[in-house]
Amino acid sequence: MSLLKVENLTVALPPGGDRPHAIEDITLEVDAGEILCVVGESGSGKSITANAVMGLLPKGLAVKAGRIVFEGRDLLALSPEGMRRLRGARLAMIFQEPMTALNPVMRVGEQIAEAMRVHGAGAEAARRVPELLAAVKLPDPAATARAYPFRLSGGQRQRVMIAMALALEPSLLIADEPTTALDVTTQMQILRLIREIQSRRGTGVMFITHDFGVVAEIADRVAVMQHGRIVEQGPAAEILNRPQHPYTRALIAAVPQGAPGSAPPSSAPVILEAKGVEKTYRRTGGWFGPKPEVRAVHHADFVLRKGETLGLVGESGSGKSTLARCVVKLVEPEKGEILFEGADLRPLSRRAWKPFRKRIQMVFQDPFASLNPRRRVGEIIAEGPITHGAPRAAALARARELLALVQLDPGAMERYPHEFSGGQRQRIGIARALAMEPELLIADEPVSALDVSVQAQVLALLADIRARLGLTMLFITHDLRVAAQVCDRIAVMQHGAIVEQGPTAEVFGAPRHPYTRQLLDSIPGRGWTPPVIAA
Amino acid sequence: MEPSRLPGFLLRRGAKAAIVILAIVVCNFLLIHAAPGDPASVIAGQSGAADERFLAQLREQFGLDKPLHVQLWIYLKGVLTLDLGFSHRQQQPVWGLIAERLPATLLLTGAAFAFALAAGVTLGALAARRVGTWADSLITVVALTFYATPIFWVGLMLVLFFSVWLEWLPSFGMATVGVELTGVAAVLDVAKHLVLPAATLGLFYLAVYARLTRATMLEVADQDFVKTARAKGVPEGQVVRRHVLRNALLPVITFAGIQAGQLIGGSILVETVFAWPGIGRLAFDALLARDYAVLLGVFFCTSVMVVLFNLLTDLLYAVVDPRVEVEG
Amino acid sequence: MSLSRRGFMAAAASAPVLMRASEALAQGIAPRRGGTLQMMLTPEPPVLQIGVNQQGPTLVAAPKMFQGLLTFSPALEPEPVLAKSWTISPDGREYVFALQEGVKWHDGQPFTAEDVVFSIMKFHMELAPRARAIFQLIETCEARDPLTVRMVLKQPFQPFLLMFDATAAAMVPKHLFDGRDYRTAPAVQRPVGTGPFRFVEWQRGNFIRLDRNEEYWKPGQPYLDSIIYRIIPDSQSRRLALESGQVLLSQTNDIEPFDIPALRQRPNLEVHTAGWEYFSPLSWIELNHRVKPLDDARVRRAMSMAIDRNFIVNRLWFGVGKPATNPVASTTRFHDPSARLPAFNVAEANRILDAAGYPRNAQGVRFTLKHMALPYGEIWTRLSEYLRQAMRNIGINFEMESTDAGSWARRVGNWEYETTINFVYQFGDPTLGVERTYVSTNIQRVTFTNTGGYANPQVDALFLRARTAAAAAERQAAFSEVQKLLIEEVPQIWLMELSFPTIHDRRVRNVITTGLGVHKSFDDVFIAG
Amino acid sequence: MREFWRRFRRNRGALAGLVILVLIILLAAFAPLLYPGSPWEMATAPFVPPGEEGMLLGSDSLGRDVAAGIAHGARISLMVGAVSTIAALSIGVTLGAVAGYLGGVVDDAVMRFTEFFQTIPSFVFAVLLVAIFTPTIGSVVFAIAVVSWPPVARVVRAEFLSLRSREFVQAAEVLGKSRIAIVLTDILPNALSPIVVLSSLMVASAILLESALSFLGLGDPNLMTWGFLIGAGRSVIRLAWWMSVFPGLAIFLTVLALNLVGEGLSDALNPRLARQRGGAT
Repeated sequence: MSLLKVENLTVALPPGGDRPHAIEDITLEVDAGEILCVVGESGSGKSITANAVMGLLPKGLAVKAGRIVFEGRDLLALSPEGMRRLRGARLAMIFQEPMTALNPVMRVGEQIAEAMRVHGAGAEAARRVPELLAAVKLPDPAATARAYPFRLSGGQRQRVMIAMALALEPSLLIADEPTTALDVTTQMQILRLIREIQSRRGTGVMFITHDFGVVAEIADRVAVMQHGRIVEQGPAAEILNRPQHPYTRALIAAVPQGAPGSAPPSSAPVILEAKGVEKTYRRTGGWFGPKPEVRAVHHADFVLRKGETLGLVGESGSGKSTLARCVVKLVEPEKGEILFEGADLRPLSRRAWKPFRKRIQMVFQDPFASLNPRRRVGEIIAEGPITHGAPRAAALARARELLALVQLDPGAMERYPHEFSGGQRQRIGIARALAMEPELLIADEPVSALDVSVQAQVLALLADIRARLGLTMLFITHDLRVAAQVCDRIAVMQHGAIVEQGPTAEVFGAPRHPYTRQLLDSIPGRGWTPPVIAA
Repeated sequence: MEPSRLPGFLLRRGAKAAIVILAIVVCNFLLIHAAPGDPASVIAGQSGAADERFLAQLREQFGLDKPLHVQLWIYLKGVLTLDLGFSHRQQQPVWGLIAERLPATLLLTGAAFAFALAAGVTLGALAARRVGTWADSLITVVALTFYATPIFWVGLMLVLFFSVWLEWLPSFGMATVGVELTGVAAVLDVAKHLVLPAATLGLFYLAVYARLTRATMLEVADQDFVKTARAKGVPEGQVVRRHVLRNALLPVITFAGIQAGQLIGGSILVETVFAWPGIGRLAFDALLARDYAVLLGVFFCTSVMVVLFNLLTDLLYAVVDPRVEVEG
Repeated sequence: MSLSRRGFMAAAASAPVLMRASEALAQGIAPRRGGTLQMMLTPEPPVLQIGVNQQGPTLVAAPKMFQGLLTFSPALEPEPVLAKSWTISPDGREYVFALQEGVKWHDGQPFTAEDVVFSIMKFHMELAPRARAIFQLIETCEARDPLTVRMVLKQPFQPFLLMFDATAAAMVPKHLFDGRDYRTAPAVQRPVGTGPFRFVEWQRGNFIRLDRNEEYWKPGQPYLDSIIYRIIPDSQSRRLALESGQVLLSQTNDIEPFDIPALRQRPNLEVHTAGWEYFSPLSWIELNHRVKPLDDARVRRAMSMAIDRNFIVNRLWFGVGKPATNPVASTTRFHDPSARLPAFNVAEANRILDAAGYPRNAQGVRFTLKHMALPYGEIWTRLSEYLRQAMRNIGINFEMESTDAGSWARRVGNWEYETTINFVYQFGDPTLGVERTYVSTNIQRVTFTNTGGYANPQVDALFLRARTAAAAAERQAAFSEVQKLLIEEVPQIWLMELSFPTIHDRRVRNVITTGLGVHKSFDDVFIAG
Repeated sequence: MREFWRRFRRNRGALAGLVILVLIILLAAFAPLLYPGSPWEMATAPFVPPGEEGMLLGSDSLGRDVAAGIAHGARISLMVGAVSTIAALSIGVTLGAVAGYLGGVVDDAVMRFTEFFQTIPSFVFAVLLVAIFTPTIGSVVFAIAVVSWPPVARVVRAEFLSLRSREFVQAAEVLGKSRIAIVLTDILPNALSPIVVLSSLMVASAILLESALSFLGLGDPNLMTWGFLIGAGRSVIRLAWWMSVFPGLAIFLTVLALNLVGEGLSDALNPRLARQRGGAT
């Protein structure tokens, strides 16, 4: 008899939503000792399902029909008090954002003990905390227990959440995208930790994610969701290698893999060279207090040839973004040279920079923050050329052409950014950069904030533009799969320094630096090469 | 904040506070002396008859004939030794005058502040817990009403209602004089007199704190760690008390700290309506009689109180919120 | 009301000394000893030492502790206090005062003629400008023996005796002031006098407490155990205190005029307007003659005729006080009833202004004058608001300026005003209180002088004649003539003879018995059973 | 704009506030028609209770019509509120923008200056300023502006600080736009919504401050304001309660309306509300 059986579960959306039901006719099972991965893009209703099982649906959403049978009892029939007694004891949940998941003004140990105390563990609760923290492989459990959450890193906090969830040995653990916000290496450690605990205690796990790599890494069985429905369900191997439903097939096809196009000959002229660039952040301590320093970028010399795409790869805090911003003077490095076609850009004044502004442009990460919400799309694109003296009419006409280039309908000229999806906004960002007809384009994590399917389209657009205009590109990303697909050469960065750089095939095939190896190992589902899907 | 950092913090904040207070005193001194009229002409005018010699005599005696910067230097030297100069109108050292009437204002503002904070937070929390129900809208309307009503008008209406028509409470003064009360009876008598003025001053700030608490409670209730607490099976009551309220109080504390200083301004109005013998009223009378020394003395005290309140708030905040690294 | 034997005996014993007890006896009620008289004082005086401060509240409270040589009946006849008797030489230059025996200061020191000489020639000469102006006439002042003081004037000065009431020249202890700075002497904060009540305690902003002086030189007096002055800034609170009996007596500007009609109906209260004969305050619109067209007598006359003085007395002061008809108040000596201001007549006023060549413009305004309201309470603000409307009726636009007490005094003193309101005491004799406003010799840059800048040689001459004449009849002739002339010239627009109501519980007796009303020692005041 | 109006209308309180505000503005505008002549005219006998002798809201201690006083007073109170708010905004926004955008030493200096101002109790400072520069409408507006600009500076500085690091501002930098162009076209338009909300609350507190000053007798003597009416009525509250009650109500309604409109504006302009509607995740 399975641990959890969800039958025809339907949850209604408040009127005025884009569809009548958040989730419709959901039927799935989770057995003890098994990991069920529920995968789907944002808006597919996977989180709603998880929250429905835990009885934590937000006020506006109500269960319309279906049953949730857990250990033989229908949870929907339970009184709120009955459900509360189960939560944390028999079934537990961990969430996506570790940074805000813990109460900032309460010590970590206290929050874990609370989970036990509310279920009647009394004095014994405090005693078991260090033991639990050790079980999730946290260094120095006693110190961690006394610490406040803001002292811990994202990964450490997620471990605390796991310890808290598994304190009372629940039979079912629901994990709502627990590793999405973490770095690749930390993500791998957490996935292995969940896998190990699950197999040791035979806990059933319902794992929510949007990343097929993660599915390949840990899933026993998979359920694929789209627009609130389960479109396909079955053993992981079946779904990953022989996807039946067209939506699943499209998703798998969108997973970035394969090698980039032909790299330009190494004899092409050098466009951009960084030599000895250094940037240090000094935190404003008190008048007399200590002034801690963070050396964001130090040994990071690299060369970029015309027509080539160099990938700057590394985890958050590695300095890849700071280095890129040094090139366009959004960040002022203290030392070093940034040569663009021989001219050193670093010491130039704001006015001296103006001619170079036309020749170097940048695309940003967050589609919702990179466009000025108060201006029309047409003006956003035409603004650059107009600043550099282009007549308004010509600039606007050029903007209309660019919209077509980035596959958006010209009618978008008059509309405001908030009327577009994430993917469309990113295209507008690209059009804005191209309006200046730059020779060098800097893309700072252009697709990280997009869903997998949309990500694939934008990457295809970039590849097409690069080929057509012969653009040179500096591509910043933390996702090695994307880097592998897009970049001719890769530079791996750690703690502000480039530890290894070379042609993509060499760096992926025969990594020399231990950190590069660890990075490659941490790619979830590395063993699985997605099947080539006929278009 | 680790106790080891406390002395360093206090030293830095103390130095900063001293500079701010000194700046205020100098600025006030120059401002008041920029104003037309001086105490000599007031006293000459009010003493029924005066002549040239009498005026010159007064000016010389008050030291007003010396150049401005000399007067300022004398005054500053005085302030450092807490001698705030001599009130020519009351023929008394200023410090004595202020010290006599400061307790009354502290009692009034303290009672009003405590009442406003306690009732405000409770009502705010209640409204947040039952958001959308009639209780919530009632509390919101009441809070908005007192937030939008001039303090002195509230005072007048309370006097009209409780003192004139119902005759429950005295409408003026701090204690019934002439009747020698001791011990508890005296305290009760002052308490009876304190009710209306403290309520008048407090109601405005009650509205402010209630609205703020309700807003922060609703905001915190959306946060992830509240969902985590519920996922742990923590009963609703405990979720609100241990998780939501504690985090929601942080901005209220900061705001209360800053607002505390402004209570003095409000006390001028309340002390006028209720004939409460405090420094608010003293400042206003001194202003009309151009008694600079007293005016500067009151400003000195109020700015010291504001700086102290800010210091207290920062300390309290650092204790309540471990994330805050309190710098100088 | 049982007549306790002891109470009766005490009254009889004090018979030989001239006192008001007889009056109480006449009403068949023997004075009762004991009780605390709660009163009010508004605004709180800065200091209680007469001389150091001459303001209204001080002049009310201080006479309870300090005494003068004489006091004055409602008809302004001198009566003995610390001076038992006095003689004036035929040429009117030599005055000899015989002092009461056995009078002690509150600190036990004996009161002697030396104290009198010190008080007059040193203390008040230094501190009180008004006293100084008169005491400068004293050629010699000496203590012949501990109980006799002889003074010789440079020239005869008929109103000289009027300067010896407690409010004008209170006797102060020489041993506590001589050789010190009078203003910062400790005695200023803890007054020591010869009066019936001793200073006990003063809680600023709250109350002042005076207790009976056990060694008071009038045996058996004062009847009251103690006096408490309560400081209540809010006028409505003061009214409530009086109605509820928490306070038994209100005086000067404790109670606003609009509260008086209701208080008149209260059975337990009595309302008196008498007791201001000595001061006889007169209020007027102060005009700055240096400002065009105020130098034109016709304009001043028209302005005066446009004001309904009855409206002011009845609507603003609720009948407390009388319309002014003459620069010399009716209660001051040498007032000539036949000299009267022309009656209220707006049409006539407009006709005069038209004739004087001041046409109305499109908005009906002939000219604009700045008007500075008197910052002494709401009733004066209301008065200025009424005057603005009255002037509007004859085409004069009053532009209001509001100031605080300090600026008002400075600006009037420095002639930086166009019109404002003023009220000044007359101290019983036109030479003392009226002359200083109109003689060109007294144009000074200080308040309460001829700040208006009015100069008329005839007026100067008449006032001089009245000042130096020895015989009263001769002074009356000069004063009558000057009054008629001033009414013709209207240098200031006189509005009202003020009198401040004294309201007290019926049981309180002997409150208003002299020309100084509540500014007396209260040694014969008692609270009937 | 249609979207803004739809969101504003959903907040019932804001709608009620707007209606009251419009009524009061109309009252102020048509005062000379409703009550011709000056409110200072002595229409009838003093202390006439409301409803009698044609006095809708009674007469005051000089027989002046209280209703006329309120109507003419509305004009002055609203004008003082508006002008002082505009003055405070211009000081506050400029300083806030400079501090927020330039940061560094300038930011510190401006913030020290603002902090210094907030240490002095604002009402006491206003009383001092008006008394020093003699109570005229000019000095009252100046005093109110001087004490109410610091909060604006703080809000604008915080807004500029957060917007300056936003990606679309960095994109503008990369495009080579001048500093002024970036501030005017990119940052200021997005910083407007909190400023608009704050300004409606500031007009409300300015009116309260003006009435408090007039109550203490520091109002302009030539102008009939609500604060003046309450001040005049204070001492005769037992005889004529209506002299204080009705002007007090007028102030209360105006300030309440401004607060409700302020809340409506903040809901309509504030994207946070959109997020709260919460689509399905």
